[in-house]
Amino acid sequence: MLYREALNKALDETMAVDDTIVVLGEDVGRYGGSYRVTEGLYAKYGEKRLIDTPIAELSIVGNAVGMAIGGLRPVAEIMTANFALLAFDQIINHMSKYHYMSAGKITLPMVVRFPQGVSKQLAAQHSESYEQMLSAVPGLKVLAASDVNYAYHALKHAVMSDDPFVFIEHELLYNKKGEVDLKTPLDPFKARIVKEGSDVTIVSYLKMVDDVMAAVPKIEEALGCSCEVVDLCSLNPVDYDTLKASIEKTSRLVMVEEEHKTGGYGAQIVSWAAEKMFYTLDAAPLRIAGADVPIPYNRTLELLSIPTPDSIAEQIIDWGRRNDV
Amino acid sequence: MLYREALNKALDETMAVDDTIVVLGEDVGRYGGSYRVTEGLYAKYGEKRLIDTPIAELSIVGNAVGMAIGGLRPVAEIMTANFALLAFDQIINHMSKYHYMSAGKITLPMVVRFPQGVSKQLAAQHSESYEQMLSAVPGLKVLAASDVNYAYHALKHAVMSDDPFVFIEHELLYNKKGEVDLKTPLDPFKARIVKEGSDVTIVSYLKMVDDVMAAVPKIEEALGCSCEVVDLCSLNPVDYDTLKASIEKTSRLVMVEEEHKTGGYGAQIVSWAAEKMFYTLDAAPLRIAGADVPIPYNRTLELLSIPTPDSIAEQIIDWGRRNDV
Amino acid sequence: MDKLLAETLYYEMVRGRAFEYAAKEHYMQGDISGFLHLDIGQEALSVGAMKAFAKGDVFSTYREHIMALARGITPKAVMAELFGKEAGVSEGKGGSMHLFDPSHFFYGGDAIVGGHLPNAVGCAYARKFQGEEHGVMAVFGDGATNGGAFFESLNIAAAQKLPLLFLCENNEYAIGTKITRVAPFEKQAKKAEPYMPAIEVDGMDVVAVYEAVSEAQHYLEKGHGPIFVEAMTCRYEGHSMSDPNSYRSTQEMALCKARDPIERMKKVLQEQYGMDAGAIELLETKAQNEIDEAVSFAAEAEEPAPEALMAHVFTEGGTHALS
Amino acid sequence: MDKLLAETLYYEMVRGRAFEYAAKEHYMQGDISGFLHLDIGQEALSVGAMKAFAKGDVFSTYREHIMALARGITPKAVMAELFGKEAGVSEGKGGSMHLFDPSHFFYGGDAIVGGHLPNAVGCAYARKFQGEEHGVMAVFGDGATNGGAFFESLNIAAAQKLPLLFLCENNEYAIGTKITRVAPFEKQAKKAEPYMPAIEVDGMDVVAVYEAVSEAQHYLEKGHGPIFVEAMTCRYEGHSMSDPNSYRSTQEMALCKARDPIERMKKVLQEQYGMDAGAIELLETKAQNEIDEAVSFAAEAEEPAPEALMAHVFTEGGTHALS
Ligand SMILES: Cc1ncc(C[n+]2csc(CCOP(=O)(O)OP(=O)(O)O)c2C)c(N)n1
Ligand SMILES: Cc1ncc(C[n+]2csc(CCOP(=O)(O)OP(=O)(O)O)c2C)c(N)n1
Ligand SMILES: [Mg+2]
Ligand SMILES: [Mg+2]
Repeated sequence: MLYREALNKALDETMAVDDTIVVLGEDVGRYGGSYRVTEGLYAKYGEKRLIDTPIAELSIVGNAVGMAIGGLRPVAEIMTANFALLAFDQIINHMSKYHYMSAGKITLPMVVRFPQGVSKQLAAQHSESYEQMLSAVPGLKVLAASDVNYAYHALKHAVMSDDPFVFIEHELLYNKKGEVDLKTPLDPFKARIVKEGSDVTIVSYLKMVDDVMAAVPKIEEALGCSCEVVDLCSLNPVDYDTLKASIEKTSRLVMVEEEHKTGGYGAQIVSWAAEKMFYTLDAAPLRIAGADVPIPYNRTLELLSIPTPDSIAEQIIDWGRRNDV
Repeated sequence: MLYREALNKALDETMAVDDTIVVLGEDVGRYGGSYRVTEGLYAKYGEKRLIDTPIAELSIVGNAVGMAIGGLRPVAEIMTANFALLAFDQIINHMSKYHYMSAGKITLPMVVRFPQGVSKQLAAQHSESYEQMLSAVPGLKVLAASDVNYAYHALKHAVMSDDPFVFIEHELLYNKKGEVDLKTPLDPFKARIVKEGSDVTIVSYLKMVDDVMAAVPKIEEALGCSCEVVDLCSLNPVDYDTLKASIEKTSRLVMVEEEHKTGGYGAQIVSWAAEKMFYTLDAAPLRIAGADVPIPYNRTLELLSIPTPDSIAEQIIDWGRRNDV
Repeated sequence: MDKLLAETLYYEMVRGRAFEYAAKEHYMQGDISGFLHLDIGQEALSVGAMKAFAKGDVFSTYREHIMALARGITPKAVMAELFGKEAGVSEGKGGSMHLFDPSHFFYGGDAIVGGHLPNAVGCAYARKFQGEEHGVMAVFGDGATNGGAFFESLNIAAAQKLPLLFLCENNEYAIGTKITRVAPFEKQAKKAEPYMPAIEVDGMDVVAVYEAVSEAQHYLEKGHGPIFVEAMTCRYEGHSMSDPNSYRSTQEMALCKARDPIERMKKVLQEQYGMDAGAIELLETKAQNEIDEAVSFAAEAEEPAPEALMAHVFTEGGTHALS
Repeated sequence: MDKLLAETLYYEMVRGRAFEYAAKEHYMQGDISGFLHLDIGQEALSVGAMKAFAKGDVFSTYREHIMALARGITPKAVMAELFGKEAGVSEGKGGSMHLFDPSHFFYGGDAIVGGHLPNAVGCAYARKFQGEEHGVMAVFGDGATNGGAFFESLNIAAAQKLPLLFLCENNEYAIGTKITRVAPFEKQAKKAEPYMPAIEVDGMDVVAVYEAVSEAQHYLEKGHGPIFVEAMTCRYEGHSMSDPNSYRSTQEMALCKARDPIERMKKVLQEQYGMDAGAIELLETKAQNEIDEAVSFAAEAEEPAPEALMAHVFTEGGTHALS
């Protein structure tokens, strides 16, 4: 099954059993979604439940908040992360705060989903990542789906939860293949050990997990070490227990993310480790992230602006050599 | 002079010599600004240069971008940080990117100013801090004014610069008193050593600088140590040289910020230190920040949600005892 | 309008004003803090609209105390909220600007100008979806009619024919900025013209407001889509307790107060419903007593426990079981 | 309209279409990537508007290649940009969606739907401030007329009487969503009614567009404030290269193509200006040659150096000296 099909299946299965679930967004209905995540659902559930909205992101999220207040369970799609900026007032001032400000009287069972990240030459206004901003907002749960099985289970959880979720996808993952394990329940807030290892903990999420995995053989060979690769999965709350256990085993931490390095999400993880695991760490942690520039259109420059399997391997090998890994 | 008067003076002096400088925002003109920062300027420069806008933050920043394209030097005021969320599309997708996307053909000499932070019982939709989000955006320079002299010089610099600036003020600082030193030039990108010390580097910015200073005597007495207090001043770019020199001297780092801890700005500083100064640090760094909750109205809860001089002292003393400071 | 209703409208206005004066007093005494926006002068609008729209859902702004009361939330629960107490309608977490009570179909209490309008649109969608006919009312000021959220809401409500009443409280000012300085005309209903019908009403006349909003609700119930009501009104105080109100002349204020909604309705009670001064005074005393009790209650009520800080960030458990 | 102008309009349309077909071809060959939005079918609008508004500033969208050309930016500079080359108008950093050239008063090239409208308003403010009379034109699609940025811009431009021409390219679709499904009416000029006069024009007729935009610019020059022009048009291709265009029937497409702006203008040249087939063909060949040269140029041009990555985040120095 493809990643986008897993997302589709999660929506379909939840919508089938709970008819208060509605999906709204630009081209999510008749068109089937610009990345085809909602394909087929319009035919099945009709236009009352698959709502094609105008290009008005503030309203997409704002309406979803109101629908949730009114007793529905909305799933809002924003076509691309950059456009979510138009809805930041609704996401941050409303969606994340109404439950708290009303002392629990208002409950917002809702999800805002969007793809983000550098795809291929979509340039600065279509290539960004905002998990660092949204994970810093109390009152939101933020999940990032790096693989097919997680995408299915985590989206289902988010849709079924009574809390407001931000569900982050990546433009380059929609056609990723994988299995969905229907039998094994999955806790969406638990980090995933993608590969076990004993010498270095490499933490990542979303698309970078694959890039890290692609880099690992080279790293292990060059450094003669064994890498443990952890996919955070839930960006807020963070499964610090799993991170702690891994770092206790390896004593070394590398954080890899696609975002611009300054102020990027990984700073939170590295600073947590510095604060809480300082005496366990045997080496300075390493943060690999995107350059502090808007994403350029030209392909060569674009690839220079974000981590790639090659640059990840190179930086970790260099760091490993300098830090006796 | 009061902090707000220093800001006023900076605007007044630059406007007097460059008549392409315009100020726009809600109630900035006739009313004189809701925190009186623009008081008197309307009478002096008229309604063409002191523009009272409708309540439309997206347009306030978006219009400023267009004014800058058209050859003016706009200074946009957003009444409170939370409302800036409505302008995040313009700040991030436009203001920060046009210079880069146009390969330098478009230049945006502009400033967006706003007060932020917890004041007194303004509740969740009027009490937040967004430096962590905005400092993570390449293409923006982000300054945070903690004192009167800096406020004056830094705002003047920002207004005179050809780059886009975010200039952050704090609601509780407007009536702070201080001297403006007109003779000594000030580099707004240089961190300020507020107090020299030898054993612990306490890094902070904006209003927390004062709270840290209020806590220091208690800390020094309890731990028998000497604290160096650094005010970052420029949140992006960061003056890492000054931080490095201080940490090399003290070997210990404490970061204090008002924002929610998860994903807060200070994570960037602590993670930088972990990455670059790991072998210099003698103790696990400490991050003191706000609770991960929307800001509650009730005063007791509100004060529990952010660092205070007492809680800063308490946490640093506790940390110091556990870490042999 | 029957006498009971007329009396109720009067009573609610008087009680509302008494509430506001009490809040003002206790703000000055330091019992209440933050931004306090008083509704004095605008009682006809708040009361008339709420009473007429009793069956539907309401989304409002930070200037909502009197609406919350007229909606049925007790003065005790509202005053305790202003005092930041646990017995407050939002348990002291929201304060003056964030009164919420779904049991009275009252959803704020939003302090982002225009921010609640998309929420009201979404709720109207939900009501239409559920076949619920009473619809939703969104209350907002003239200042909100310049923001993107307002316009998007007009357009979406019209495109989807949602049962949504847009109630514009046009008091001509957004803090210190007169509406005509930032919008090209005085009456903001003009902005709704392309999308829906509008009713204009004197916002200082509680009977007129009641009737206009009732008429608008009937329109919603017929399923024709949204409707706009604009009421010209006037706030007597500054924008909030921190606004010196220096941008309006004494003359302007006097003209405004000459239209006082309470005095006007008092006359109606006397002249049209034959109530004597004693009967009216009885109502006034009752209202004042209710507010006095609310203040005592609020003053004596408990502070929230420190543990309240971490409560309500999320729901307990948080996961909804699929049937 | 004199013959030279008529010929120019025809030439620009033909050259524009040739450019778009070349871009399409090279997208399929992998020389161009990202989102590529073709303007085929809409040439009359892009060319007519740009030629008529030659003296003012223009803010446009991601579907702007032909506008950039009609504005005077060379096909080489535009094609090289699409190829991501250093010789591109944005040095390969912007790509198809971000063509900027202040020396031609052309500012994008914005890929946030409606995002450039507040920028155009600000620029119009600057022009009025400077006493510059030609004004500013903002070009946007029907889809942009549902977003907050659009409405705020109408209101502000009207309140401040700014010299701003709102040019709505109504091709009836925003990607796959027909405008009438998300707005309550078909013609979006209706949204501007409360704020400014509007001119409706056939967007498939280059002469009509030219005349309407000229008339609108004269209006701006008189200082009356903003004006709205709506042109009904039709794009022949999918929204971008990744859109299969499956939401429009063959019949709908045929009706649309029957109004082809180039064929129509060819007829005008022949019938009204007496040009013969040979002369017209000469223009066409010249246009095609220009595009072929642009492609060769773009293909052979240099990639930006890796150092370009870090350039232009900020200005050099960045500080403006006060006089
Ligand atoms: C988005 C946003 N911008 C600015 C403010 C600050 N502010 C609070 S109330 C107000 C004026 C609102 O005027 P209006 O809508 O007419 O309502 P009124 O206060 O007159 O009832 C402003 C500017 C805000 N709360 N939200
Ligand atoms: C704010 C925002 N939301 C969504 C998109 C994705 N998107 C790009 S173009 C488009 C359709 C725009 O339609 P219209 O304005 O009619 O212009 P057209 O493409 O028809 O020329 C959409 C939804 C975007 N770029 N920006
Ligand atoms: Mg008002
Ligand atoms: Mg369109």
